[in-house]
Amino acid sequence: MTEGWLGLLPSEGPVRLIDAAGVATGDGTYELPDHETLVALYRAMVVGRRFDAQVTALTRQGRLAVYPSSRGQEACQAGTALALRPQDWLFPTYRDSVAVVTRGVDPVDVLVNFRGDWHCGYDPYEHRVAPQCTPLATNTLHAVGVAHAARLRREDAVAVVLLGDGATSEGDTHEALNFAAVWKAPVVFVVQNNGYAISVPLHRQTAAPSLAHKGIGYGIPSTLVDGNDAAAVHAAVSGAIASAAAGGGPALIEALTYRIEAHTNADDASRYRQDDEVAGWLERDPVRRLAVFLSSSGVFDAAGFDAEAEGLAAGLRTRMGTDAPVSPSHLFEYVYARPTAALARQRADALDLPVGGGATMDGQEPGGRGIR
Amino acid sequence: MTEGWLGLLPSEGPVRLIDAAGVATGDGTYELPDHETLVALYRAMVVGRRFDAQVTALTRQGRLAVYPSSRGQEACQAGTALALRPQDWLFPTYRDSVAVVTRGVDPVDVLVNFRGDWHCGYDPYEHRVAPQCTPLATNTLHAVGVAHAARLRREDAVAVVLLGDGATSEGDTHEALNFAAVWKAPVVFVVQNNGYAISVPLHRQTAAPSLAHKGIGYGIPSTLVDGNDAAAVHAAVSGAIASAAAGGGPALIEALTYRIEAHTNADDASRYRQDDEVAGWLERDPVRRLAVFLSSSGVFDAAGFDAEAEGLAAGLRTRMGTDAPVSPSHLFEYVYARPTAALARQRADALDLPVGGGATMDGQEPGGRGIR
Amino acid sequence: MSTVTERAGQVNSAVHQPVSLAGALNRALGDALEADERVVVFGEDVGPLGGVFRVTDGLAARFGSDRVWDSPLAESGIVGTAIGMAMNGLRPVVEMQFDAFAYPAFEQITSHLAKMHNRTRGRVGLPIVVRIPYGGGIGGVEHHCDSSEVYYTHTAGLRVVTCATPSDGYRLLRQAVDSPDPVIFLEPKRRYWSKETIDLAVEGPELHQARVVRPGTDVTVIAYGGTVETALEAARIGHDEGYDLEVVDLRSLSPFDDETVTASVRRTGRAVVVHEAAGFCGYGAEVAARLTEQCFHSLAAPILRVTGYDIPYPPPKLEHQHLPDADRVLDAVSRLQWEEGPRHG
Amino acid sequence: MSTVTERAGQVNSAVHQPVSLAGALNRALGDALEADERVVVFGEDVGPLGGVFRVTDGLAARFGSDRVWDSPLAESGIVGTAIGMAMNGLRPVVEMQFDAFAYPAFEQITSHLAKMHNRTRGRVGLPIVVRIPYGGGIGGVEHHCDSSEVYYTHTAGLRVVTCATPSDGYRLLRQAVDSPDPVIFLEPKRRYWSKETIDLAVEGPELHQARVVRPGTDVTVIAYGGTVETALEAARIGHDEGYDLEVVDLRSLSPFDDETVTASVRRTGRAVVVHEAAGFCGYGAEVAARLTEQCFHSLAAPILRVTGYDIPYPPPKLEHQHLPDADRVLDAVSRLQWEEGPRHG
Ligand SMILES: Cc1ncc(C[n+]2csc(CCOP(=O)(O)OP(=O)(O)O)c2C)c(N)n1
Ligand SMILES: Cc1ncc(C[n+]2csc(CCOP(=O)(O)OP(=O)(O)O)c2C)c(N)n1
Ligand SMILES: [Mg+2]
Ligand SMILES: [Mg+2]
Repeated sequence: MTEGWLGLLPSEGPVRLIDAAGVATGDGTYELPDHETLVALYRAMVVGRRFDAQVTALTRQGRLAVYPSSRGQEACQAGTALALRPQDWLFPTYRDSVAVVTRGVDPVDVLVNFRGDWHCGYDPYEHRVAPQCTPLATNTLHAVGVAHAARLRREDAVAVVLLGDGATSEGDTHEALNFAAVWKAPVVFVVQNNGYAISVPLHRQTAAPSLAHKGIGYGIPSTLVDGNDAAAVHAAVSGAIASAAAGGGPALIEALTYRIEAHTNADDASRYRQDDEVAGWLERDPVRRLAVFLSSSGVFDAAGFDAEAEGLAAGLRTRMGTDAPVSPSHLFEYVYARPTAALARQRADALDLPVGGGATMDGQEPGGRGIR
Repeated sequence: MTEGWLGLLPSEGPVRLIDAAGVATGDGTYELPDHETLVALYRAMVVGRRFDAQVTALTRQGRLAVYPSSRGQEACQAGTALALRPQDWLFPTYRDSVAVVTRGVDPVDVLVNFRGDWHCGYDPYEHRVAPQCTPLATNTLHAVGVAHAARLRREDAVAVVLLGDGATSEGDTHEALNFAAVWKAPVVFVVQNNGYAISVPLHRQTAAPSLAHKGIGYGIPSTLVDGNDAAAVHAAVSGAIASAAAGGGPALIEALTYRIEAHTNADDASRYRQDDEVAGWLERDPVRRLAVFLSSSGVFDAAGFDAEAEGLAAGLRTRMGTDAPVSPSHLFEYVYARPTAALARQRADALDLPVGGGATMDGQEPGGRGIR
Repeated sequence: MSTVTERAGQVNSAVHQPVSLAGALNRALGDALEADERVVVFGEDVGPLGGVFRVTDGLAARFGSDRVWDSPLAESGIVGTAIGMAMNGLRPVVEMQFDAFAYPAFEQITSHLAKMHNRTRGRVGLPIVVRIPYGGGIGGVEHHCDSSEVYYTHTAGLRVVTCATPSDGYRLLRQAVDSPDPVIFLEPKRRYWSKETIDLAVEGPELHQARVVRPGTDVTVIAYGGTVETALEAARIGHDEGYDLEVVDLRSLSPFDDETVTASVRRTGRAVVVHEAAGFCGYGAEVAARLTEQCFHSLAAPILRVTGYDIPYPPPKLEHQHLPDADRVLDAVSRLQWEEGPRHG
Repeated sequence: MSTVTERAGQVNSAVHQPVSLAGALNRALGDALEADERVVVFGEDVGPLGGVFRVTDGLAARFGSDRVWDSPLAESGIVGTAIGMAMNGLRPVVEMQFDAFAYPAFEQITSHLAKMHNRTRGRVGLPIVVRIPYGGGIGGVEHHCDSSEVYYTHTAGLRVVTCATPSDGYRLLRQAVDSPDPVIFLEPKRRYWSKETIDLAVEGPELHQARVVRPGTDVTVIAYGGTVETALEAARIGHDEGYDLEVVDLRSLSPFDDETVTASVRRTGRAVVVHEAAGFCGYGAEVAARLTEQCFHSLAAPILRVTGYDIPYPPPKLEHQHLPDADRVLDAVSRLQWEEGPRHG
C-alpha cells in the first residue's frame, strides 16, 4: 500500500489543540483558530449550554414531549456549526439542538418538534439547516444528495452531517460514505462519538480501532479529534469544508465526547453506566477548558456571555410559558402540494365542516354527528 | 496507531501462490496447498467449467429461464468451496453455481431455480449450503447469524459467504461485517471482485484503495488475493476458516477476478466493455494456470478429469432434456408450516377441487366455473 | 446447548396480582426463555436497559448475555442475523425499538423472513418473532407512532398478531414463540401500562383466532391492539344510546379468522372496523372487503371504517384529532342506515 | 445550471410509428430531460447499459454523465441521495431495478420521501419520481416479479401511478416528473414490449385520474398496469358470452379517482377488481371497500376481487397459475349473482 493511501487513516490519538487543563498543545496538526473564532466558540457553547439546561428544566415541568440533551457535547456542536460558511448546509439529528441554535435558528422554532406542535418548526432553507432527523443515519444520505446537487449546479456549498456512534452501525451510513466518495461530493461527516447509543456502549457497537478507521474503506480521509476541544473540532471541520469546497471530496471526522445527561429525559442512565464515569468526563468539560485558555490569553469578558445566556433562558421561559395554538386543519394541508379530494373530505369531516362535493354514500346524506 | 491494527490491512498487491504462467511464486504469505488439494482444486475447476458451459448451452436452447455464468471465476468458487470442512456452511449468490456444485449439491438440483421449477432445488441442510441468494448482500447477514448461532451452541462450524464487488455497496454488507466483528462470529466474507456489477465498473462502485481496505473499519483482518489463483484462494479461505474456528473471529477476503461471460444470458456486455479487456483476462485463466503448474510438478492425469467433466455434461443434457413436472398444488403448501384455511380454499379454487368448509359467500354456492 | 422440547404450557408464571401489558410480555419472554433453551432475545437496548419499554427488563441478568443481548444498532442486521440463527437451530425473538425503525429491516422481512420456508419447500423454517411496539397515543414524536400492520399483513408467509390486554399478550407471545412460522408481534404502546389481574396461562384462543370480547346484537365492532379498548368504550357509551355493540378482538391479523368474524356479522347485520392506521389501503379495507364478499346479503348497510386519516402520523399535540375514539366509532354506528333505530333500542 | 420553467407540454416526441411501452417511457425521459435542466436520472445500470429494460437507453450519451449516471449499487442510497438532491433544487428520476430491490429503500421512501413536505409544512417539497418495474408474467425468478403497490399506496404523502399502454406511459411519466409531489411510478414489466402507434402527447387525463378504456353496461372491471390488457381480453371474450363489461384503467392508485369509478359502478351495479398482487390486504381490498361504502345500494352483488393468491410470487413455471387471466375475471363476473342473466344478454 502506498503512503498516499495510509494518509487516509486517522492519527492514533485524537487531535487536540487545547487540553483539558485549558493549555494549548501546539500539536501541529492544525493551526489554533484565531482569538475571535475562539471567543465565538466560547460564546456559542455558553449560550448553548444555558439553552440546553433551560430546555431540560422545561421538560421536567412537562412543557415538552421529549428532549435529548446536548450537554457535554457543546464543543462538537458549536465547533461544527461555526465552521460552516453561510452557503453550507447542516444536517443535524435530534441530539443536535445546540448546533441548530448556534447556526442561528430561533430556539423556540427548534422546540416546536420537542414540544409536539409540529415535526419541524423552522424553514430549512432559511439557515440551510435540515430538519432534525430522528431515523438514525438516514440524514447522511440526504447530505450527500444536497452536496452532489451543489456540485452539479456548480454552487460553492458543502453539506455537513452530524451523526452518533450508534448511527454508524446503520447501513445508510455505509451507503452515504460510499456514494460521497465515488461522487467526490462536498460533504463532511462528523461523528459525535459520545460512547453510548442509548444504553449500548461503544464496544458493543464496533470492534474497530476507531470509527474514523472506516474512512479508508471508502477512500475518504479521516480524522480523530478530541470532541471536547472546540478549537480542534472547529479546525478539523473547517479544514474539511475548505477541502471539500475546493473539490477534494468528502471527509470523515470522529469527535470523542460524552453525553452528560441521560439519552433523553425519559431515559434512566443509572441502568447502564456508573456515576464515576460521568464524573471523569465532567473533568474534561469543553466550556471550562476554553474559558481557562481564553482567560489566560488576553482580553475576555466571560460575564457578558453569561448575561446573554441568561437573557436567552429568560426569553425561552416566557415564550415557552404559553402553549402555541395548534390547528387541526394543518393535519390535512401539507400531505401533498395540494390536498387531494379525499383529504379535503376528511378535513371537512374532522373539522365538522360541510362536505364540499366529492364522494358521498349511497342511501344517506353525508355527515352524521360530526367528528371532533 | 499500533502495529497490531495496521495488521488488519491487506497487502498492497494480491497474494498469489501460482502466477499466470503456472509458476509457484513462493511469496511466503501462505504455504502452497499440498499436491492432493491442488489436484482436487483442478478437478473441481474443470468439472465446474464444463458444468457452466453446458448450462450456458442449455440456456441458449431455451431450457432455462436465466443463468448467470461463473466462467472465469472458477478459482474463487472451487477454492472457496473446497476450503470448507464438512461442518461448515456456504452462503452462495446466484453467480456461485460452481461453488455449490463443488460443495456436492446435485447439478440438476442447482438448476431447479434457473429452470424456473422452484426457488431452490436442494435441501440446504444436506450439504450446509444456503439457497443461492438473489437480493444482493442480504446473505451476508444470514451467514453471520448461522455463525453466531454455532458459537452460542458451541458447535465447531464456520460460515463462509460469497458476495460480489457490487454487493459490497449495500448497507447489509456493512451491517454484516460489523455484527460479525462485534460478536466475533466465525464467519468468512469472500468478495469475488470481478470488476463489474452488471454494467457498472468498479471505479463507479468504490473509491477505496481496495475492497479489502474496508476490513479495518470493523476491526476485521483483511486479505487481498489473486482470484484466478485457486491455490491462493484456497489457502486464504482455509486460513480464515481455521482462525475463525479457533475463536479468532471473522475475516474479509477480496479475490480479484473477472467475469468472462455477460452478466447473464440476457445481458449484452458489448454495451459497456471492450473485447480486449476480456482477452486480457483470458490470458490469466485460472484453469490453465493450475494445469501448467501440476503438469510441471509431477504425476497428473488431466485427461481423466476431462472425461469426468464430459460425463457430467452428458448427464446434464439427458437429465435436463425433459421438463420436470411441476405441481400447482405446491404454490399453497409451503407458505406456512401448515396451510391456513384461506390458502386451503384458494388451493381448492385454483385446482378445481371441492371447497372443504371455511368461508362461503352469502347468497350463492361456492365454486363457479373453477379457476385453472 | 440441548434441545428442549417441553411444550410452552409447562412453564407458566402464575400471577394473581395486577400486571401491566409490558409486565405480562416480560413474563412471557422469561417463561419462553426458561422453557426452551433455543430461545434467544436480542435487539437494541434489550440487555441491561431492559428495552425502552422495559419489556425485556431483568432478562439479561437472569439468562446471561448468550441468551439476551444488545446488538449493534442496525435493524436489517438484527432481522438478517436472526434469520441465520433460526437456520441454525435457535428461536430468536428480536425487538424493533419503534414501528418506523423496523423499516430498515423491510427487505429482510419481506424477501427472506417471509419467504425462506416457501423458497426451500419447507426445509428451512424460520421460527422467529419480531416484536414491534406500534401505534400512537403516547405523545411520541414522528416515527414513534406508526401503525405499520398492513406492510406485514400484505406479505404472504408472515403471521401478524397483536394483543389488547395483559393476559392475551402473555398468551399470544408464548404462542408466537412456539410457532413454527415467523411472527410479526405488534405491541400497542399505549396499552403497555394497562393493568389486569390475571392468571397467566397459554390456554385460550389459538394464535390464529379472534375472540368476541363483548357480545351484542346490533353491530359488530371489529378492533385489534390499541383500538379494542376504544371499541369497548364505545360499547359502554353506546349502550346508553340504545345500541348493543358486539366487540371482536381480531388478535390475528394474518391469517384472518373468517369463521369467528363472519358468524358475528351474519348475526348483527352491521359492522364497523376500527384501527389507528391510515384508512387508505389500511387493514380495515381487507376486513370490509372480505366480510362484504362473504356476508353481502346479511348486511343492512355497508361496513364502515373508523381509522386514522390518510396522513403521516401527526405530532403529539394533534394525535388525538387523528386517533379514532369512542365518539367516532359511535358516529359510524349511527350512520349504519338504521331505518327503524337500533334493534334492541 | 439555470432553472427551466417551460411547461412539460412544450417538449414532445411526435411519433407516428409503433412504439413499445419501454420506448415510450424512454422518450418521456428524454423529453423531460430536454424540457427541464433540473431533471436528472440515476440508478443502477441506467447509464451506458440503458437499464436492464432499456428504458434509459441512449440518455447518458445524449445528456452526459452529469444528467444521467450509474450510481453505486444501493437502493437506500439512491432514494436517500435523491431526496437531498431534490432539497437542493434538482428533480431526480431514479430507477429501482426490480420491484423487490426497492425494499432496501423502504425506510427512505416511507419515513422521508413521503413525509418531508408534511414535516416542513410544505417548505421542502420533493419532486422525485421513483420508477419501479413491477409485476410478473415475464418468466422472472423470485424477487423479480413482486407487485408491491400497496406498500406505497398505504403510505400517505406518496402519489402512486401505473401505466397500461405506451401512450399513457409517456403521458403519465411526463406528468409524474412535473408533479411537485413524490411519485412512485410503477411500470408493468410484461407490457414493456407491447406496441402501439401513437402521437406522444401530455394531453389527456391528469395524473390523478382514471379512465374508462372500454364502455360497457353490465359490470365494471377495474384494473391497472399489467391487468388492464387482461380485463380488455375478458371483455372481448365476455362479449360472446353475453356480458358487456366496462373496463376502467385506474392509472392513479393513490389518490384514487372516486368520481370516475363510482360513476361507472353506479351505472353497472356490479364490479370486479383485478390485480396481480396477493389479494389479502391488496389494493383491491381498498377498491372494494370504498366502492361498497359509496355505492352500497347500487350494488346487486358484492364486489369481487380477482388477484394473485396469498403466496410469495411463484417460480416461472407456475406463474401463470397465479396470475389472473381473462378466464378468472369472467369466472368472477359469472359469480355476480345474476338472477336473470346479464342485462344486455
Ligand atoms: C433507524 C433507527 N433505529 C432506532 C432508533 C431509536 N434510537 C433513537 S436514538 C438511538 C441511539 C442512537 O445512538 P447514537 O447514534 O450514538 O446517538 P446519540 O443518541 O448517542 O447522540 C436509538 C437506538 C432510531 N431513532 N432510528
Ligand atoms: C438488492 C438488489 N439490488 C439489485 C439487484 C439487481 N442485480 C442483480 S445482480 C446485480 C449486480 C451485482 O454485482 P456484483 O455484486 O458485483 O456481483 P456479480 O454479478 O458481478 O457476481 C444487480 C444490480 C439485486 N439482485 N439485489
Ligand atoms: Mg452516541
Ligand atoms: Mg461483480
